[in-house]
Amino acid sequence: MSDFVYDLIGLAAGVLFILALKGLSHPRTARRGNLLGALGAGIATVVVFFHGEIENLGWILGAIAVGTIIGVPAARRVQMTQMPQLVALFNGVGGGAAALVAIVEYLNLGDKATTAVVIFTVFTVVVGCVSFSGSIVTFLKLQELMTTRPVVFPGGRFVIAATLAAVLGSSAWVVIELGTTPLLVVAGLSLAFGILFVLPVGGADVPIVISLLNAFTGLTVAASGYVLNSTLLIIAGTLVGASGTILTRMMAEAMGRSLFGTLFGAFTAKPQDTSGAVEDRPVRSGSADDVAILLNYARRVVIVPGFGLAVAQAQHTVRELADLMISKGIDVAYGIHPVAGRMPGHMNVLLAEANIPYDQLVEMEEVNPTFGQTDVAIVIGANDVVNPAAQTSPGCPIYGMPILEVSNAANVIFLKRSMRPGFAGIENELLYDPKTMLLFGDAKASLTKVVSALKAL
Amino acid sequence: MSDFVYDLIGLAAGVLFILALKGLSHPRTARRGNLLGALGAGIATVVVFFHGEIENLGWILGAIAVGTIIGVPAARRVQMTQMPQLVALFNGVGGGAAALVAIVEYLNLGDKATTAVVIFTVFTVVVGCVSFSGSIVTFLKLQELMTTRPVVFPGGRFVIAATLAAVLGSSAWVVIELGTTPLLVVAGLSLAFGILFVLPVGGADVPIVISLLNAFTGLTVAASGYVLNSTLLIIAGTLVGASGTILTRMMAEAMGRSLFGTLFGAFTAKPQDTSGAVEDRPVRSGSADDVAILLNYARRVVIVPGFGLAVAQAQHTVRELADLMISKGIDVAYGIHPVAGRMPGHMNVLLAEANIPYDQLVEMEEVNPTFGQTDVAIVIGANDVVNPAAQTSPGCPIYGMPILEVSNAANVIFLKRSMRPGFAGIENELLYDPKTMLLFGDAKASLTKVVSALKAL
Amino acid sequence: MELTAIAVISIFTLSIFVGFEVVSKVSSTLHTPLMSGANAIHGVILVGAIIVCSHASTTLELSLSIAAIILATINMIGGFVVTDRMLEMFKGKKGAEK
Amino acid sequence: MELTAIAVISIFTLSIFVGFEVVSKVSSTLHTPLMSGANAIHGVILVGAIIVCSHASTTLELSLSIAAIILATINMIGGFVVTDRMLEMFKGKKGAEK
Amino acid sequence: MLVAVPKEIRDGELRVALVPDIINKLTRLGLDVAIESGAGLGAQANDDAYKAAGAQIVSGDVLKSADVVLSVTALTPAQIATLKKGAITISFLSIVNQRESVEAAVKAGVTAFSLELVPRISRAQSMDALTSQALCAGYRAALVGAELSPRFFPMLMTAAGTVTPAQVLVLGAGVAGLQAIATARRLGAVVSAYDVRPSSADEVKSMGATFIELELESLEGAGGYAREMTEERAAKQRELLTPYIAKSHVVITTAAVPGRTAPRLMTAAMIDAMQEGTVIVDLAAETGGNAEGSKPGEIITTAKGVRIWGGKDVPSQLSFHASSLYSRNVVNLLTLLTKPSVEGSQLAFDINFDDEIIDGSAVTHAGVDRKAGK
Amino acid sequence: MLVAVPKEIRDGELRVALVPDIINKLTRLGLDVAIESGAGLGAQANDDAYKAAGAQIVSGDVLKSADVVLSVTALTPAQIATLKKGAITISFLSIVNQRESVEAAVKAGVTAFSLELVPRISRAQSMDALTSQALCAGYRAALVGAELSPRFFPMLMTAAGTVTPAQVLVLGAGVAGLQAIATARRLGAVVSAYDVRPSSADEVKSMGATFIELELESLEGAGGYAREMTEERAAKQRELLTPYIAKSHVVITTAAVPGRTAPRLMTAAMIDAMQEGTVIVDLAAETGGNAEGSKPGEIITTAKGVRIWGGKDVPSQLSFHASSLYSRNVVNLLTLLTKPSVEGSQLAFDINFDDEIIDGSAVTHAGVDRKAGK
Ligand SMILES: NC(=O)c1ccc[n+]([C@@H]2O[C@H](COP(=O)([O-])OP(=O)(O)OC[C@H]3O[C@@H](n4cnc5c(N)ncnc54)[C@H](OP(=O)(O)O)[C@@H]3O)[C@@H](O)[C@H]2O)c1
Ligand SMILES: NC(=O)c1ccc[n+]([C@@H]2O[C@H](COP(=O)([O-])OP(=O)(O)OC[C@H]3O[C@@H](n4cnc5c(N)ncnc54)[C@H](OP(=O)(O)O)[C@@H]3O)[C@@H](O)[C@H]2O)c1
Ligand SMILES: NC(=O)c1ccc[n+]([C@@H]2O[C@H](COP(=O)([O-])OP(=O)(O)OC[C@H]3O[C@@H](n4cnc5c(N)ncnc54)[C@H](O)[C@@H]3O)[C@@H](O)[C@H]2O)c1
Ligand SMILES: NC(=O)c1ccc[n+]([C@@H]2O[C@H](COP(=O)([O-])OP(=O)(O)OC[C@H]3O[C@@H](n4cnc5c(N)ncnc54)[C@H](O)[C@@H]3O)[C@@H](O)[C@H]2O)c1
Repeated sequence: MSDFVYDLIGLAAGVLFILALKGLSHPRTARRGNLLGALGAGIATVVVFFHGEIENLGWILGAIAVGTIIGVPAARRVQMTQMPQLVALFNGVGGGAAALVAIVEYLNLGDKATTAVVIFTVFTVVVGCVSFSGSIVTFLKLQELMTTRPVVFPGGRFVIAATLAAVLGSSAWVVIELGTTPLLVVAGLSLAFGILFVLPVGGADVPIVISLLNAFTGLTVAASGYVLNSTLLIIAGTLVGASGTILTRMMAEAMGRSLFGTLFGAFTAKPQDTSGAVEDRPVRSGSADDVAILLNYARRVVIVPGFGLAVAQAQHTVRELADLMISKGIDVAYGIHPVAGRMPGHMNVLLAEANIPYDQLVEMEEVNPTFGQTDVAIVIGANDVVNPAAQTSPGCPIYGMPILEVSNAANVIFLKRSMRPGFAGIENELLYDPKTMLLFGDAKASLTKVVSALKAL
Repeated sequence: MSDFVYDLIGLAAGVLFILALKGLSHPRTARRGNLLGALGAGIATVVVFFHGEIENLGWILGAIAVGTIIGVPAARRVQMTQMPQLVALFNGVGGGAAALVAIVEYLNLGDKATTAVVIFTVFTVVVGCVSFSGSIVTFLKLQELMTTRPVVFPGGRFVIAATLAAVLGSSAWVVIELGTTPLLVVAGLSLAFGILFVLPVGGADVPIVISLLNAFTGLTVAASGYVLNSTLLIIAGTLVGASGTILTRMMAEAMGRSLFGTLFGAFTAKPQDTSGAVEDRPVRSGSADDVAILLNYARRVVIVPGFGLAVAQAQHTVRELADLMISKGIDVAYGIHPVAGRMPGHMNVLLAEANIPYDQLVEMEEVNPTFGQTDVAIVIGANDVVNPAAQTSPGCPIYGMPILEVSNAANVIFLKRSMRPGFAGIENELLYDPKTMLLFGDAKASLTKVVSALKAL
Repeated sequence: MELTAIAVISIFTLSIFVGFEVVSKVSSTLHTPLMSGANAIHGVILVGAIIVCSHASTTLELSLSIAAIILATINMIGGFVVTDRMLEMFKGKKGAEK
Repeated sequence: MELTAIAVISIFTLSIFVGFEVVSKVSSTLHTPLMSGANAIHGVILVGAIIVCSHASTTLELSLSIAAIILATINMIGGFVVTDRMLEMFKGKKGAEK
Repeated sequence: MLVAVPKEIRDGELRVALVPDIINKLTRLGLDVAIESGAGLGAQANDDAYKAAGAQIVSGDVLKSADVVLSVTALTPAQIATLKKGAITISFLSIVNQRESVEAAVKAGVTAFSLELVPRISRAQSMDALTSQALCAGYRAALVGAELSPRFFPMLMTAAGTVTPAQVLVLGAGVAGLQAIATARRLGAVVSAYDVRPSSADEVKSMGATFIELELESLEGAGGYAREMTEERAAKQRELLTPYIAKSHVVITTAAVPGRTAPRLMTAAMIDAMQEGTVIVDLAAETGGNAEGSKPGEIITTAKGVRIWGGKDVPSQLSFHASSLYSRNVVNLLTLLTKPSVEGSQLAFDINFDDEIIDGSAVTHAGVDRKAGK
Repeated sequence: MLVAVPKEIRDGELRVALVPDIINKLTRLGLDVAIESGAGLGAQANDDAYKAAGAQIVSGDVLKSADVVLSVTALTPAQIATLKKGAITISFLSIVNQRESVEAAVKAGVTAFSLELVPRISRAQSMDALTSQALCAGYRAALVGAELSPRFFPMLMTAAGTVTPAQVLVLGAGVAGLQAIATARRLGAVVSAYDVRPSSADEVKSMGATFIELELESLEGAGGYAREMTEERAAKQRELLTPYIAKSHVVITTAAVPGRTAPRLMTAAMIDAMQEGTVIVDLAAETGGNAEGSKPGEIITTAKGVRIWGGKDVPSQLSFHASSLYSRNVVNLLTLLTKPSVEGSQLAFDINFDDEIIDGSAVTHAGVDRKAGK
């Protein structure tokens, strides 16, 4: 195969990667996007065997087989909740691979060693190693094999700064001296730096760091591409680097975290104040986008309005949301609790004002048996009327009151402003349930956002 | 200046062009985008003088001065309504310039003439010439220096097909024979083809053709870039080619025209059925996006509801629109005509249902004097109550009835389903007014689209 | 230094993607200004015209390339100016928040 | 053929734009799958690993590059598989019209 | 020129033909206004308010010296006899049922305008008192229905069970019917409606109610009014409506055909088939009644426990706003009769029969019954 | 076990303590139901309907053999005297104003439950008849206001001028007040409201009305009820409310403090300062009246033309739904008194005073006045 054809096929794989990322940005095309990416990677891998001399073929195929045997079952068997740490691990080994490739290439370099090539090689080694060790630490954190809280030790920030300086210094040494030993020193120091970099990062920030390390790994691949003169690797690596950077920023924004704080947490070396500080128990809070996606892919949604809907005067907005869902073919009902609100029939008055057809309003007794077939119950400014304490906590003020059993739905979304309780003044366990997602904010504002997000899907 | 630095600056100019297009896609950044583009073009032009030997400097600077003297005043003085034809003209001269550059380069080619280079050169000449002559014809059409209707003559399609064949044949001849004469033949035939291509295109399709020719010119520039070994030209040309293609498709969609029909109109050579066929007089119909932009940049908007709003039961949607505008700082009022609808107080009942605050409803006598300070009057499913015939046509059934004088507003938007008249059954001249824009469709559906579009801005 | 074929193709391909992506969602009111702006951008053919002119040896070449420069200049400068005028309506905008 | 510096830079720059643009608007539910997909893509370092392995002369080089291949394969194949699993929730979607 | 407003003498009439806050429109035209003392009491307008607005208060007869007399109900023949020759009267005046008044006006040489005859053209809408008073009546009808019903109109889901919404049926969806629909819907009832005019389906839907489609030909006459129907069609219509009536909790009827007795939409048998506690609000009771057995001004309870409320002077029950709207209608018509006064000149009336509105609404003029034989 | 429902004997009481369609809930529990003939007539439930629902119809005395007696108003001492010892009565029963009945129940060894005393806890909401009846009263109050007002409630812009919306003021925003707000707003009025409880501001706003903020301390007592206020504070409150009252077209008052006479919110002077044609709807008329001069069951017109409607038996005016809601409250309470019946065993009552609701609402038991001294 001529160089040109080979490069052309590489470019085609690059295009597939572009299409993959494009596809992955949209729920409807995400799966196809991923498959396109896999196709690109497959083509790129196969074609390399038909280009130029391939020695050690057996070793190569064997190694690929080993990698497959390790990677596929891990990916297949992992539980939903453990996926993030697996992604971290995969990212780490990718970084490690890039570093190894660079080291081997370096050993092999000989007279091709222009300064630029050496710089790129060292860059790959440094970043690849940081990504490797950093990812391993995030993996350990997420898997709870070590503490999830930020690990901070006295003088930590000086140690980190010193390590970074050592990494840079030894890198310069490699560029100037061109020796194997210096390179191994660089690798070791980088590994250490990766660990130190991630240790002070606390719980909620970990995914952001994974995303960042992912972008880093992308850049190492691009750098390898330069060294190996491969357009494909340049394009693929840069793509991942760029999109990963944007993604990291978006993730930080979506979680309401400061990217700067996350990154330089290591240097400021003070424990981040995590959301855990506000509430003792963790709750799962989501964005309007998350809510919209859940709704978009639901077949049946039950809306549970309460006093908060009335306070926010969000009746028109809730109708808008319901209409939108209905137009998407989703089965929508309102589950009306007899004492929702502060007046008998409060919800009726409210919803009638928005001209919501009477036949969409379903009484408690009728709606309760249907929660089992409901994908999403969206509780808007209600609290007591869905509080399981009414069934489980004898002695509490609402004990014995029948409730809307939203916890039987596959997902529960709460729209409220805070963790404050409702009229009866008692905590609602359902807020802490793993299948509950909270969208904080005034019900009207939140609903408006959800409507926009749902329209955009 | 080294080649590398020169190329790097060229790349920077290319990046500025990317940013320019990006900026131009959004109202808020459009102006800045255009300025970035101008900056990029400026840098690219200046830097060329510092790279390599420049002969004929006087001629070059003189020619630039002449071009500036012609171009700037033309662009400055043109009236708003004539801008499209000016764009067509500018595009045409750009295509012409590319063709001339290619011809000169061809004359100069000597031994550099690889087949690839020759092919690209001929491509540039062909497409540049087509773009030039085609653009001139569209200019003439738009300026009404010739008929705006499709020009079709018997056997026309065979003439066009024959010309195209001749262009292709003579191009092959150039590639094989490498002579100046064949190239001039190609140029001549291409000019003829450009004319023939555009002649059968009718009124509404002309802007689409301009956009297409614009994309073509972009591609010639990219081809010149290859011939001249200029990354900048490749990037800039390809960008314009790609974005121009997308834009052409979007324009065709927005106007509800078939791109295919427009392009191959020349070959099918049957007169396109233009919108003029449906109504004798032209009306300006817009899209929800257009309406949204008008609203977004308005300071004061008056909503005029009528019977159609009630029929569409769009009261909640209109409130949504008003709330959105208010949240954007726009001053919004509802102008209520005493006999709008079919029952006294019909609009009140309707708007109260959507909980529209009473103080936003303004009586006719009060709102009429304010239309002079109103940027947009949006008439939703009303007709008779804004029909100027009530003041101007003695003898018509509504003569003498006071009306809402929306024609005093800077822009009037009508949301209705068709050109059909209202209760009184008489035509409304205002629909044909140049400052009126029509958004056809059920009022509720249209309003929903406008709300989405306005949110997206 | 000459660009290799694969480099040209890569740049071309990537530019197509960039071109597609950056304008993928434009409201129809901006169609004309965007077209006009893009039109002005391809006026950089002026750079090519200058290059060929600076190497023009015969009178024919010189006159053709001078014509090319004039046309390209009109395209470029006129294009940016007219685009700017079209965009005047977006000037007085109040900071539409969000 | 070697790529020239300007070609590399151009490709790099354009790729950055493409990378930025394609993911510029992603809903937060897709953040993790997108990250995971991108992560799998950088598994193409496998190609690099294969190349260096095929030229490996010393045992050290060979063993390092074999390790690189294994790691890269895990990254690539595992990455795509896990991404696909994450996206299962979008499988049963009814054609959300529009 | 003197505009006089006598006290309404019909029993139960609480409206007044001119409310204080519109008097300035007349005085600005150069007219003098005289109000009979106490004329506005039924409509929350006492003499002081009139005085403050620039009218003079007259105890006793205001008619003698009047050039224009404004009233709600037609003047009696006795009142007309006291008028100056050439005087103008503006009021409701039925050329069918109030023949004596018409004849008295002919005899007295009075120009009598009837607001009932104002043509239904766009320009005349501001003078259309039938419409403005029907608006009041329609609103009242829905309120009366809600008031008399032993049920809630809205749906309410409460701890003591769910209250299902009332089913309200409106027959005749003209001005009054549409307003009744609007009001019942506002209260939360489920409303459906029927009318014979073809355009009314859209109008009913535009109020958010359900239109009942019967497979019957539609009947539209001149000016947007209905035509009278044959007895055969009437019977068919009743038959088809019976199931809808039977399941309703409140039925509001407003059907009318100008100049005729009201169509009989519900027979006693249909009413007997209704549920106990159902309420019928018959706005047409005064012109014969849409429901069999309705009596104006009375609530009849049938043996089966259905209550039939017969409307009488319904707009009077909203005396304040009914008077206010009526006054504006009257003043607008009066303004049409005046020549735009040239600077300094004395105001004059100009009864120009080329004007469609004047031609249509003038019943008598200069001793001629202009509508004779219509 | 026999559950008996006597005919209500208080004048004007149209409700019935048990409607036909809930009887199956009792029979399913294993109870027999006896209805005095004609007991349901005021609420659209005739004997046939009861029979069809599985009750037996008794002409004359049903009390003698009854184990449980359900009624709306408290039984008279004479009625109680005829009861079996150990019988249960469930009804409204004021331990302040109906001492004779309480004493008779003590004497007769009857267990008397008062629905007025059901505690306001979440679990008891389905038995809370005060709430369900207040709901009916609040709805009626707004309708009465609309009916009596000579004005439109909604705003209407018409060819005959613009009708401005009515200003409605609601004083006391409890259950009845909130429902009155909702109903008046539905009709299109501009509604504002005031209450002494601090949480009511949010509640009023949640109905879309304006809450009037007065610079006064708030008064919240137990169970969400208001506390009584000092005369000084009452005077201050009246003074601050005066301007709001003066500009209102309809004032609806619902203020109450449990077990006390209703607070006086408006004095005669304040009422005289109101506009002519204004309507006051006083739901508290039976317990002394929020407005000075209101008389239960009467419409008083003041010299200044203000009409004061004094509520009497207001829920009775919505007899169908009021009875239906009341029945459910009563049945829910009764169900609470029964032991879940084990398969085959005879149903038994289980009056367990450990239950907060039973303890709170049982007035007498086994010859003891459990609320003596409260
Ligand atoms: N229906 C009746 O007749 C009646 C009468 C009196 C009492 N009650 C009692 O009232 C309760 C009714 O239950 P419910 O579930 O309707 O209400 P709830 O339990 O009082 O809960 C309302 C929730 O809405 C949230 N909220 C308030 N304003 C909001 C806003 N603007 N946007 C978003 N969320 C807002 C509050 O949380 P945040 O503060 O965190 O936002 C609160 O947790 C029951 O306990 C019932 O017994 C009922
Ligand atoms: N207020 C009263 O008391 C009363 C009573 C009787 C008659 N009128 C008369 O009614 C007229 C009222 O004027 P108006 O301006 O309100 O109404 P109009 O003149 O009848 O115009 C209504 C317009 O709405 C459009 N339309 C209908 N359905 C629509 C839908 N679903 N979506 C969008 N547009 C829709 C129609 O155009 P398309 O068909 O093209 O969509 C029509 O041109 C006056 O002539 C008045 O005299 C009034
Ligand atoms: N253009 C204008 O200026 C103007 C002004 C006011 C009203 N109008 C139109 O005139 C129409 C009628 O007005 P109105 O309310 O004064 O009419 P109306 O009082 O004479 O009659 C009331 C309604 O009863 C209906 N009706 C008659 N016979 C019936 C039957 N057998 N069964 C069922 N319905 C029957 C009529 O169609 C009418 O809608 C209005 O709906 C309106 O559209 C026009
Ligand atoms: N949790 C429950 O189960 C439950 C059930 C029903 C009602 N409630 C609560 O109890 C509250 C009161 O209920 P209610 O309507 O039966 O009360 P009520 O009938 O005793 O009183 C009516 C209203 O008058 C108000 N009021 C008293 N004195 C006043 C004064 N001087 N000025 C103005 N207002 C005055 C009270 O605050 C109350 O809101 C309700 O608002 C509700 O929130 C709770």
